[in-house]
Amino acid sequence: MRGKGLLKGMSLTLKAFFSKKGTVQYPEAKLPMSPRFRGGELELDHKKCIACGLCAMACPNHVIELTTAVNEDKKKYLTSYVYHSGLCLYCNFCTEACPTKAICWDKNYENARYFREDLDVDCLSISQQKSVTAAEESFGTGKPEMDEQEKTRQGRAAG
Amino acid sequence: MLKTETYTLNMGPQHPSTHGVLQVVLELDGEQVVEAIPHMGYLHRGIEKLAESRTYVQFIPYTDRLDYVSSMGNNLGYCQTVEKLMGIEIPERAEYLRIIMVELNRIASHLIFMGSLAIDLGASTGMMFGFRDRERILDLFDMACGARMTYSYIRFGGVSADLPPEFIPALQCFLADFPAMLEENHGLLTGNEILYNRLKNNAIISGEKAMKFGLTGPSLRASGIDYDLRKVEPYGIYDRFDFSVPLGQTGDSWDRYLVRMEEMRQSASIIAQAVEQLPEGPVMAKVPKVLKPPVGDVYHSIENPRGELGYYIVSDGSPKPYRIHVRRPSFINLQALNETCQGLLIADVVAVLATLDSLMGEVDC
Amino acid sequence: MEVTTFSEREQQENELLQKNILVTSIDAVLNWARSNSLWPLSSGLACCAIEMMSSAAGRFDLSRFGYEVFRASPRQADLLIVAGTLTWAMAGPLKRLYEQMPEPKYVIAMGSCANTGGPFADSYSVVPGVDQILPVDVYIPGCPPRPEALIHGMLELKRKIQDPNVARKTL
Amino acid sequence: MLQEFGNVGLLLIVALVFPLLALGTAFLLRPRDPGVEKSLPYECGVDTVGTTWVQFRASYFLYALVFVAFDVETVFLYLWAIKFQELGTFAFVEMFIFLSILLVGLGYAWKKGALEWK
Amino acid sequence: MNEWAYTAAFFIFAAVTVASAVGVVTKNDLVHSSLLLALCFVGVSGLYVLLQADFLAAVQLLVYNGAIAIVFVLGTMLTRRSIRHGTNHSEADAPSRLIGLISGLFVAVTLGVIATTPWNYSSAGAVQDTPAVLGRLILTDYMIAMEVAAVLLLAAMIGAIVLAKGVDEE
Amino acid sequence: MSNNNELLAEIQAQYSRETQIIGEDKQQFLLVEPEYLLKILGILKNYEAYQFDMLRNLTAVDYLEYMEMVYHLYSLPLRHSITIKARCAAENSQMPSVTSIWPSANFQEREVYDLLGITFTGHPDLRRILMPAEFTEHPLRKSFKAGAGQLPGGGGNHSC
Amino acid sequence: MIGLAHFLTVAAMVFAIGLYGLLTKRTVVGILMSIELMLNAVNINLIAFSRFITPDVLTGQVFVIFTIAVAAAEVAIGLAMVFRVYRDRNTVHAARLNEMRW
Amino acid sequence: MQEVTGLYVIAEMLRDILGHYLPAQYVDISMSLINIGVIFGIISMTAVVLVYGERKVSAFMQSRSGPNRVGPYGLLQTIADMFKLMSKEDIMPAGADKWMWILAPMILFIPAAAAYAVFPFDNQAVFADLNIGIFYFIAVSSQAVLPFLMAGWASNNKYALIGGMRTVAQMLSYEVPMVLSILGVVMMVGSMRMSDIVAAQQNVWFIVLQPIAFVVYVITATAEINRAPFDLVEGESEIVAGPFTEYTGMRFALFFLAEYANLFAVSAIATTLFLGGWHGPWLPGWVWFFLKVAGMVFLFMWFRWTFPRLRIDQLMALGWKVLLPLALVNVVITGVGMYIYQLLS
Ligand code: SF4
Ligand code: SF4
Ligand code: SF4
Repeated sequence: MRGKGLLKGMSLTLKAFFSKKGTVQYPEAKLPMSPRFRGGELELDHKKCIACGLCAMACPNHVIELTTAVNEDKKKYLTSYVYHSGLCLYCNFCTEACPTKAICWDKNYENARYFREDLDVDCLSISQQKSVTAAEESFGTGKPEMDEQEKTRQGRAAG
Repeated sequence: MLKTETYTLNMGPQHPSTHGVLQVVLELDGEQVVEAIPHMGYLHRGIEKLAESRTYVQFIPYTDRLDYVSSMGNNLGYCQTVEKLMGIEIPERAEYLRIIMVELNRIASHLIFMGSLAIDLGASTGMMFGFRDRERILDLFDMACGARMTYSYIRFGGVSADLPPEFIPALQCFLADFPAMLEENHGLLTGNEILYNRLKNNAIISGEKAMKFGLTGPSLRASGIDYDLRKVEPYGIYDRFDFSVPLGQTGDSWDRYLVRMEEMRQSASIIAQAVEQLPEGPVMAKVPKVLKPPVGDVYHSIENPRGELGYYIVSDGSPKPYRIHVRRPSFINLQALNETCQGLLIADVVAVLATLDSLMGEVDC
Repeated sequence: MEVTTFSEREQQENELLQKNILVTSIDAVLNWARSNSLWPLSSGLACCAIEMMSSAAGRFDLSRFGYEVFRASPRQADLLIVAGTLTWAMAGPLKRLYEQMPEPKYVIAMGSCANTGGPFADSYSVVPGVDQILPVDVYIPGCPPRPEALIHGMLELKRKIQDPNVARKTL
Repeated sequence: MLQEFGNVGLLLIVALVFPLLALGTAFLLRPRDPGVEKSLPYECGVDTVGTTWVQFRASYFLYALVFVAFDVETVFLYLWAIKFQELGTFAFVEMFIFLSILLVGLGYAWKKGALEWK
Repeated sequence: MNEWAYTAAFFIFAAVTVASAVGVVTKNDLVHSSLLLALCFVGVSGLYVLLQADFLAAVQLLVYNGAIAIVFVLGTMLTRRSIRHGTNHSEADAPSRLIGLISGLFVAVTLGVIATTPWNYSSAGAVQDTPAVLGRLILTDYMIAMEVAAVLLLAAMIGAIVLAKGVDEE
Repeated sequence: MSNNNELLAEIQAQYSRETQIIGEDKQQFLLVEPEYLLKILGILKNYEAYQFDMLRNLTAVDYLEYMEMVYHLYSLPLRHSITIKARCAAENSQMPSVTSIWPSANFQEREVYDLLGITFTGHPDLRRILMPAEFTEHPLRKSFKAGAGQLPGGGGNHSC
Repeated sequence: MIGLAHFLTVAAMVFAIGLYGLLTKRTVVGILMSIELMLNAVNINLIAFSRFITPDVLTGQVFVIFTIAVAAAEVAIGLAMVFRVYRDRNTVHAARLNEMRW
Repeated sequence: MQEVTGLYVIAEMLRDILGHYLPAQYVDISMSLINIGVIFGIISMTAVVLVYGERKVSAFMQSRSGPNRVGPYGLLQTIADMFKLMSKEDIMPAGADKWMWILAPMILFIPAAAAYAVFPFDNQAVFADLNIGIFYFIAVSSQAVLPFLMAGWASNNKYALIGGMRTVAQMLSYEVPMVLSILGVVMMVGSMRMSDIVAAQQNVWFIVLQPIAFVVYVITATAEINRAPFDLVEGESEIVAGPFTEYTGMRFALFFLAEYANLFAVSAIATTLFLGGWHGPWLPGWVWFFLKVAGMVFLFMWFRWTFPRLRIDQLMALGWKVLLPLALVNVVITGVGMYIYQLLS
């Protein structure tokens, strides 16, 4: 019969009307990111990094800019490590290439910025800052708490 | 009838129904199409040129961005081509994982097709249903490789990482739900008389014409020509699976729609078989860190959701490809647009565009 | 190319507004209205557009914020989401679309391509960042950004509309 | 009767004023920033080709012609409808003649293809 | 009060009617002319209401504005080429001035006649339920006329179709 | 593969004047002289034994000294494939168009013309397809070196 | 007090305007419009007379209904002719139609 | 109980109160001004409520949650949209036919609002209970075609023009079957007065006696107000936004407002003609009326969010070749049925 399909469709939409909605109420409720999630920002652990530059080499798009220097012990160390998030393909090649797993993805995808310059992230200073605060916290003499956002902002400004 | 002036109407580059930045210059007589000339290039990103300054591995993420709704297929085609060039054998498990991923991606891609067809014909709920179901697949991908659209999952010699343990149960859950989802979509769209009347006997592309336009993929098969690379030149391990290739009869828009809807079901069955047979083992072959394929050139193609995706790679022995050419099915399929649309109404152009299912990322490369 | 940045524009307006309390409170209402009713232009350029559509679809549902009214005509749109790779060929049309939108209008650059040219930054045909041709209000990194990231970007834009000061460089 | 139409008239006046008020408010609130490119007709971001006042095909017109005839006939039908019960058989038969004339017209238009969209 | 409103309404509608009628014949653009024609019909319909012919007022709106005016607008849009101005010229030469003069004279003479004729007004009140009365009239006294009108409309429709469409069978 | 090589050998034997086989064992192609290209391809399409009714892929490569056209053919009825190559000069490159044999070559030849600058004689509608019409260069040529993000050739402001 | 004379005056004016248009217009559509104006003037007269002279009979209104029917028929035919003529002028009879004050 | 809550009673009370303060001749006019105020209140409210409702309905049907951030449950969403539209810049496209372009949205609004005059919201609560009631509605609603055509023509935009032309074709074609489907009801009542029509449904709703007419009416009404599946006029994927393509801000909002006012109007007419108007047990009449209207509105929304769009030729074929004969058949059946009924009784 003609029109049966129309009624079928209407019954389906009506069913959907009354069924439970699958919407994630985003800003309040967040989906858990999968462990392999890549899409946030590169997080560098400067203590682990051996400044080998493999990450920058693996990157298809020159996203990672790092400069190194050699210290007294003839060991290379990072002098700057800038991650241009605006250029990144989020392909994961850099983290795969890193021999010491010094870089990984943070799980925060809320990275909207107001300025283009802010897209360049100075991972090194963020990392250093973090270890400083961590150290201070462990001594229990932490400065008034800086919220996470503020921290990253400072890191960016430094970049 | 009164001879009226024809006039030119631009559809695109920004137009809700051109699926991106395609510009179709319509020559219209009233609402009837006299000529529909596609103008491309609004998304020409020069990927083929960029390839020449990337290493072989570094090019993988770029293939993601060609046909961006079926990136797995693009990865697969490229990696298989390079593997063919270098003669790399890949582990069993990786082969299976590749099949699972590619077929999942085929379903996701066809869901987008369904959704965009629906919204082009004014049924936005169809699109929402399509996207809703697609999310399930994207979650699986997210789980496996951490990205929703640009996976770079398939690599030379295998896949980038083995599945996380929770993947297979989630996949099985999806496979169990999928028939019901598909049924719902069929109920909303396929049974709908309006949709049927819009598509049936509309924009007929006969088999002969389809060959003339160089169509491949579902659009070709809707015209009744049995050309599915998974069957005729089984790459990977497709010969181990039992599936049928849906064919259309008349080659009208309705057939193009149905063929894709049916392909989803077939893909689901392939995945189910693959999951069943999935062996244990490594997922990556031993591949040198710096890839230097031997001098030579190779062409290899796979069946992507939109048709035959081919890679032609010329190597000069250096770590960077000398030239990569991608045979993009969407691009070649677009040749059918003009002739098919002639004599139809504006509303049909939208339907033809949707059922040819060209994707601008791939067309313009 | 002359590009007045958002902040400059806003600054001038603000100075004018400070003179009159009534006007400011009207303005507050209007800003509230604008920020809660961002109708995007339905123009997608590439891959990111698919994620843009995903964010309008059931799971992430832009409509919760009232942002789902994708208008096909720039005349009724408030927000241009540049979702995808902007090529030089498309730059002209996109610029015109932006021009054709009525004031006040906003631009979100979604994804690496729109931010800086992204993967194709060194290609011969790609505009290295939308800010080369349009004033961008919010940049959303990602390739493509997750739908939540887009929503977050739009909420950031909302914040910026309601209080332009948040988008001033504090140096 | 006039009283009621007077009310309707008042309503119409308000209906005329309402959009004016709305537009007036909008006039006070809205920003202005005219530009040449801004006022170009929209055609998906590119230039319009040719004139926008194009000549259309006849199909639209034929429907309108058929419509005119039908529209007038409905006037008669309504007059008939309200008196139909009172006037009995005579009106009944009469109207069937009228309706059949209408149907002949429809049938002719149908056969001639005036109802085909081309 | 009511009297006053009635007078005001009359002058408004009369002004609308006459002014738009003038517009119809003086406008240069056919599309504008036909739109003004529609406005004129609205004015006339208002006059009908004042004359207590409510059903006719609605008919006027429905048929003239809803159909005839649209056919005019559509017709002008469909047939004329894209030149927007000068599609509805009147000849601005001596004869046309003469015609204008004659028309003016016509009005003057009519006015004189109207003013001097002793009208014998009926004092009966206007019919309240016009549709019912009209319905009875056309179904009894004017039955033949109605059927003839139906045939006429049929003929017009057929004629219109043949004229506008039949040509492609040649 | 071996099957393929036999086919190549067979064709080459038949048309030894017009064609030659190049490449290693595993990668053998039929190189056709440009002036005989249409003839050979026509034969490949129409002859009972070949029936290459499908032009899978068509592209070109810039080898600096010469340009090489590559045709990947496939036969639906016989399910076999073959690769044909043809070479022309790097400057003022010209090739006969195969659109008369496979109409589906239309866009692909336009693409090659656009990106590599090979002119196809006999092509019905040889216009740029991906790059704007005002563009003067051919990006996929090895000699093309564009500044990043800048479209040379005045392409920046084109509309339509 | 608005009386019959007022309505008749309006009708006369509209009629005169229609007459002027009829005689001066050069396009067929313009002429048709003028005719419509005149018909409307007549209708006003009919109803006005009916209202003021025989308010209880409504014969005038019945006539108006028929006038409207006739007007509709006339417009349909007239515009169809215009259409036809326009087509023909586009192809063959341009010169002759110019004479016809098209 | 019904006596106390009926709108008529409220109106009488108001009238009494006014009578204390005003001379007699002003009472009437101030009452009608109050009524007008109420009607415009309803129009603006319907726009606000219906837009919100539409967004919620669409969201729910697409398994989303819909607006829920702006104000409680997102109720202020439409208000925000309205303010925003008010404060948008106004752009007139170059080469537009200025006056036509400006007037089109305003003119469109008038018939939309004027139709509200004859809705019987409750027992004796009709703003103007004209004896040509339903015919007045038909006449007024037929005026909506011209503004669309004007907007399309004046915009100097091809999408708009195509949209305008489509409107004409569509609205004209569906007007005839709509009018004929209403005819069946008028035949049964023998009057066009709205209150008579409602009164005649005291015992049995006309949807029972006139099912064909109801179906035809619903379909044609959907087409008349340009809603999916008949939204070819604004078919976004084809012609962008049809006649509104070039309209910004408040002008666009007026189109929007008229659209939703019309949606309410056709639902109210359906309620009056087929669903027994304000008749209903327990609740006050006007509550029933609004409930039924809401039901009809939901039906129209339901259509919109389920069906794909028709193509123009199919649309015309459906109107002329299916609905029109169907409506005529309905008239004949009604006539014969009533005739037989009369003979029998
Ligand atoms: S994710 Fe890819 S593009 Fe981004 S920094 Fe790492 S390697 Fe480079
Ligand atoms: S690869 Fe790892 S260790 Fe080496 S420089 Fe990069 S981050 Fe540091
Ligand atoms: S940013 Fe990435 S995902 Fe987005 S358009 Fe560019 S390449 Fe595609």
